[in-house]
Amino acid sequence: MGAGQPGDRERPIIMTDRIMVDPKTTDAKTSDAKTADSTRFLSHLELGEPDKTFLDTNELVINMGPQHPATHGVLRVILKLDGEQVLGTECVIGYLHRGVEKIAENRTYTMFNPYVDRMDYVAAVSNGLGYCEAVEKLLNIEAPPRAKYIRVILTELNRLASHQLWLGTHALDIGAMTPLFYTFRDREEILKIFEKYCGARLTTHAFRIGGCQYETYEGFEQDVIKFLDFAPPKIDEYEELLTTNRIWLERTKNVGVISKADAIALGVTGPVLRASGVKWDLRKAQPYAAYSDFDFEIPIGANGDTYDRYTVRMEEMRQSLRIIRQAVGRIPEGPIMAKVPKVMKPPVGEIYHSIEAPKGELGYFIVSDGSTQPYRIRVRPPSFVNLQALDIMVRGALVADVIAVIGTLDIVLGEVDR
Amino acid sequence: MVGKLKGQYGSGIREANTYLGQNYMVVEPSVVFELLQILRDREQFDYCVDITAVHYPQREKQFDLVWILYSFPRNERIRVKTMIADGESVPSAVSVWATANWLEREVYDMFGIRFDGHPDLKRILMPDGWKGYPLRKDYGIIQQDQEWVQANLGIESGQ
Amino acid sequence: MLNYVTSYLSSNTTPGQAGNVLWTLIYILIVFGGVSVSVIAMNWLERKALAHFQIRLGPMRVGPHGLLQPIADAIKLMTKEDIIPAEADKFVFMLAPLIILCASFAVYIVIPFGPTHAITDLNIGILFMLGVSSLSVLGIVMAGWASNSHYPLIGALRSSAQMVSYEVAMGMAVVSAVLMTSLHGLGPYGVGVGTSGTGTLSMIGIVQAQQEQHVWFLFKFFPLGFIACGIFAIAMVAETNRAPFDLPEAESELTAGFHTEYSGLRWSLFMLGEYAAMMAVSSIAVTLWLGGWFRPFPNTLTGQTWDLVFSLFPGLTFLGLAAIAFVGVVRMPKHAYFRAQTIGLVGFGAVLGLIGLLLFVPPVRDRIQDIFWFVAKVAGFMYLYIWYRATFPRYRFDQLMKVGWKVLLPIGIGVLILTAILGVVL
Amino acid sequence: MQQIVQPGMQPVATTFFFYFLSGLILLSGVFVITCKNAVHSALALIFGLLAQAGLYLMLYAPFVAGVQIILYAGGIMVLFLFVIMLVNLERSRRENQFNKQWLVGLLAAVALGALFVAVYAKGKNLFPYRIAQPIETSNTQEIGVMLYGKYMFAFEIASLLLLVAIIGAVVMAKKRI
Repeated sequence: MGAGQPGDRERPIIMTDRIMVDPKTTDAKTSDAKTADSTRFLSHLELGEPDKTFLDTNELVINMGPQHPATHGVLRVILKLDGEQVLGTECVIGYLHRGVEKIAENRTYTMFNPYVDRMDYVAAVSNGLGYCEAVEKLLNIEAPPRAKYIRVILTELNRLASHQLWLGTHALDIGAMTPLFYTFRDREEILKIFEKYCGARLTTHAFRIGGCQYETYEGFEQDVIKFLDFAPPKIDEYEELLTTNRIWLERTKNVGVISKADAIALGVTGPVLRASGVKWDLRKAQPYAAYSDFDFEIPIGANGDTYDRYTVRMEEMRQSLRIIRQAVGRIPEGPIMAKVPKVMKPPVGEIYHSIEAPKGELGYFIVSDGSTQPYRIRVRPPSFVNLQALDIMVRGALVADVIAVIGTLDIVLGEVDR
Repeated sequence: MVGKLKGQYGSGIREANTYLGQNYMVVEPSVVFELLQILRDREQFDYCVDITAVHYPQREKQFDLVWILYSFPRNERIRVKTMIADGESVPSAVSVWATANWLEREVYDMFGIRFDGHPDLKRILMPDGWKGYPLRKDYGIIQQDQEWVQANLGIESGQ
Repeated sequence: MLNYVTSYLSSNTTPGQAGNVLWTLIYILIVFGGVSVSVIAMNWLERKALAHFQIRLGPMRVGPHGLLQPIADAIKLMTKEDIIPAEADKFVFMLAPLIILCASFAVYIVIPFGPTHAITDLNIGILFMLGVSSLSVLGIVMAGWASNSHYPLIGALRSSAQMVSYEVAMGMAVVSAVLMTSLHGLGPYGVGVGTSGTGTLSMIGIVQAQQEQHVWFLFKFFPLGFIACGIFAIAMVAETNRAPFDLPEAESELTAGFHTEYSGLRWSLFMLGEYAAMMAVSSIAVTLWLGGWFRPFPNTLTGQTWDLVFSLFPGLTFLGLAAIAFVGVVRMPKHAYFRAQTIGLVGFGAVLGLIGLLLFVPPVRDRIQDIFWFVAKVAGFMYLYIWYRATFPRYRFDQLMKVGWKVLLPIGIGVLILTAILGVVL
Repeated sequence: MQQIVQPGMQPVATTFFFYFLSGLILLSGVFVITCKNAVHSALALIFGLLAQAGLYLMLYAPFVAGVQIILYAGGIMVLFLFVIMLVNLERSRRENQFNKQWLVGLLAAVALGALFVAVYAKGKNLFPYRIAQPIETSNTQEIGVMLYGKYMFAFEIASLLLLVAIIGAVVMAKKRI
């Protein structure tokens, strides 16, 4: 930070100590994967010298967040800028850290169940599904088919709700206000179904270990079918507003590109991975719940840019509706709860179970010591891992693209920080 | 696959087993880095799902370090486990999978396990100056770094 | 003295040209008050229209259908604590909103609401307008710099770069309109009549040229005038920093751009200036391309009957508004809680209806007609502003610059050259 | 008072406005050189330029006034401000603003003043008693006719020169073309 920093007349910028400027010459490796040479890809700002001209500009370090309208919560991104061009970023996270994993070690398996809803609070049902299935696996029991179908329906509805929230906020970040209200209007219908089913709208705690706590309410199927007829035209409406909008195309095409190789190396999952052209979805790859019974497509993108991620998610919303339509027509009769001991004492052992949450692979690694409390629960949060890709996606882009990319990664800080 | 690897490393792989349909192997810390690299390059485990640790304070080698790997071509998951003592460090897997960067930082943050060769090993979820590693078993659930809380938040207790 | 007062009324020129200081002052007050009131109305309308675009209701609580919301907001803003950051350059910080306000209000000096309804008619009217509106850049730059903070500075840099570049495209479009005043050719489609006019920069002169040539410049040399108007319409959105070109205020990127550090009254001055500028540039677009104060079809639908029909429009519009208000009264929930609101809406409707009836009185009708058509055309542009805001995502900065320099400017120059060629050839 | 119908602004309080604007120009000129903060200097200069535009208006030269506002106040000075804002003002603020050559400065000022007085005294007869009043309404047209008629060649050369300057600036600032 030399002299002549704009706006820096009186005092130095805080947090410059976190930036480590290493004048390492960047080798011009023309490999497709930026991560191939791992020493080049670091989370801290390891930056080469900017192109020198005699009208050289000074670099500007800007703190985006933790209180910033476009960081979707308390994410702080330190941007190193040359003009408006991003030279590098560093994410500072942990502002919302509540020690969920520590709490788990001090609660019984049943007591911990509601806590998982608080991680990815826009997709609470998915979190609950992953946790319940993981513990069921550890107990070596299986939920009855009726419970599995209810789980699939609610989880897919939740995926829809999560994607709608993503679309609204993402579009708002890019400057389109209207989709936000449209998506919230339609998300409301899903939340109404949740509320009718279990009394809660956001942190639903819909499932229990071994099945579901509640039988479906009267008219559940009708409500869902009503929603299935209601939603497709609304999704078309969002697409009408955005998909072919010239400004939207310019803002999203070739922005935040992440190649297939990079996406795999960075462990990115979910729509972000699929938009890079990897046809991988845990619901197909390792079907859980009742997903093997249903027929659906995995939408993939080609370029791995923001627009592809947008189209992938839009298509995923349609596929979710397709799954729900298949499921709701043939919910089997029968019990909704498996025979679960009153006091859960899973045998000593460990298990890793993951599901396809709206944001990517959500995994639970549970170690049991034979007592009623888990010895260790590790949550593999999709947002946390996906956020790591931010740096590689925005280097060389402009500040406005950083906003777009944060939006397109679809992070929820509750899950990143846990 | 395990047989092949066992032939190569012999005693390096202590155990290779399946529990509840999930494969895992327990290996010596000395061979773990090489093994991870081979798993990626030869066995196509191209996706590192997670890196985490479990603390067993009673044991001599206190920590179980766990790598969960997935192979897209084989559609198969495997867990690689190694046991290390407190203060011992393992080579970083960042050069194998870029995603290991933050995951290893989190393990360091929560357990205090150091990774050799990690580009930027520092706390990720906890504040930089925090003392103690919260996910160790000897760290109480309401325990906190009083000094840090006082200095940075200006309050006596965060609870 | 009385003669002095009434002499202007019987004249057929603007008070400024007539040198009538009293009437000039009255006009200044009327325009200033009128613009301020329209800003308040525009504020309400924008929130309401935007809300209905977005399936919301918008303000509903303060007054019937939130009619008093802008006033409540104004009171809130005026009584709010006025924060000046400790590190700010206080003098420049306080001066900046005033400069923006002055610049946007000064443009109204030359805007002709009617052949006699303008504060004055400057010989260089359009040049004056371009110059004065370019001064508001100064206010923005000052505001951004004086805040001594990063986001405002970036906002100010963006904004000034944006305004300076779009001014060029805007200038090209304006020049082609000015050129049309002196060109009497009819263009390939032969709209209007050919007269030999001399060119003028005066705003009233431009409108009169449209009258003489029997054509709105929008339709002159058919695609050319249309394209020039389009360029101006795009450039004016960028010039006033509105969506989709609202980068200086892009709240998702720069929180609030150059006025991030402002609060209370000073912030409201920025808003006042912004809306006044929006209306000013819309008025200029109307003057240059949409025939200013002329009613639609002044040349084809001529004769006493048509004059009468069109002169009834202002009154009918207000009666229509009153009818809408009364429909609102009928639809009000019948509950004691809403009594005050219902009465208020009845009163509002009654006032609108009375104004409507007043507008049917012949002397008022004849005087007000020009102003009505002018304002109606401006209102169309204002609606476009709201519509843009509800529909478009925001441009990125480099894309914005690309549109300005690589699309609008070349097209503008092309239109200018073609206009000149057509004018000479035809 | 009879009805005034002829076009053209009737001057109001000419003397007052002349001294007002001249005073403003002088005052802002003083501020330009005495302000420690370069941004303040630039702002003072802008006010000076605006006041000058006012003087042009009083001289029945509205076109020049408009161009003055657009080009100087709205264009060039904004660019000036741009540059000034981005440089570090700290150093210049700490530096001593005037160097110690008071005597030379004073002498130069007195000499210039004396020159003005001398020229005014000697050539009093050269100044017209009152300026010819150009017709305000056709002033702009006159300028256009002159630029594209009598002074066409000079005008084109000037524009060519500016074009060269623009290209030069682009070449110097741009890394890759």
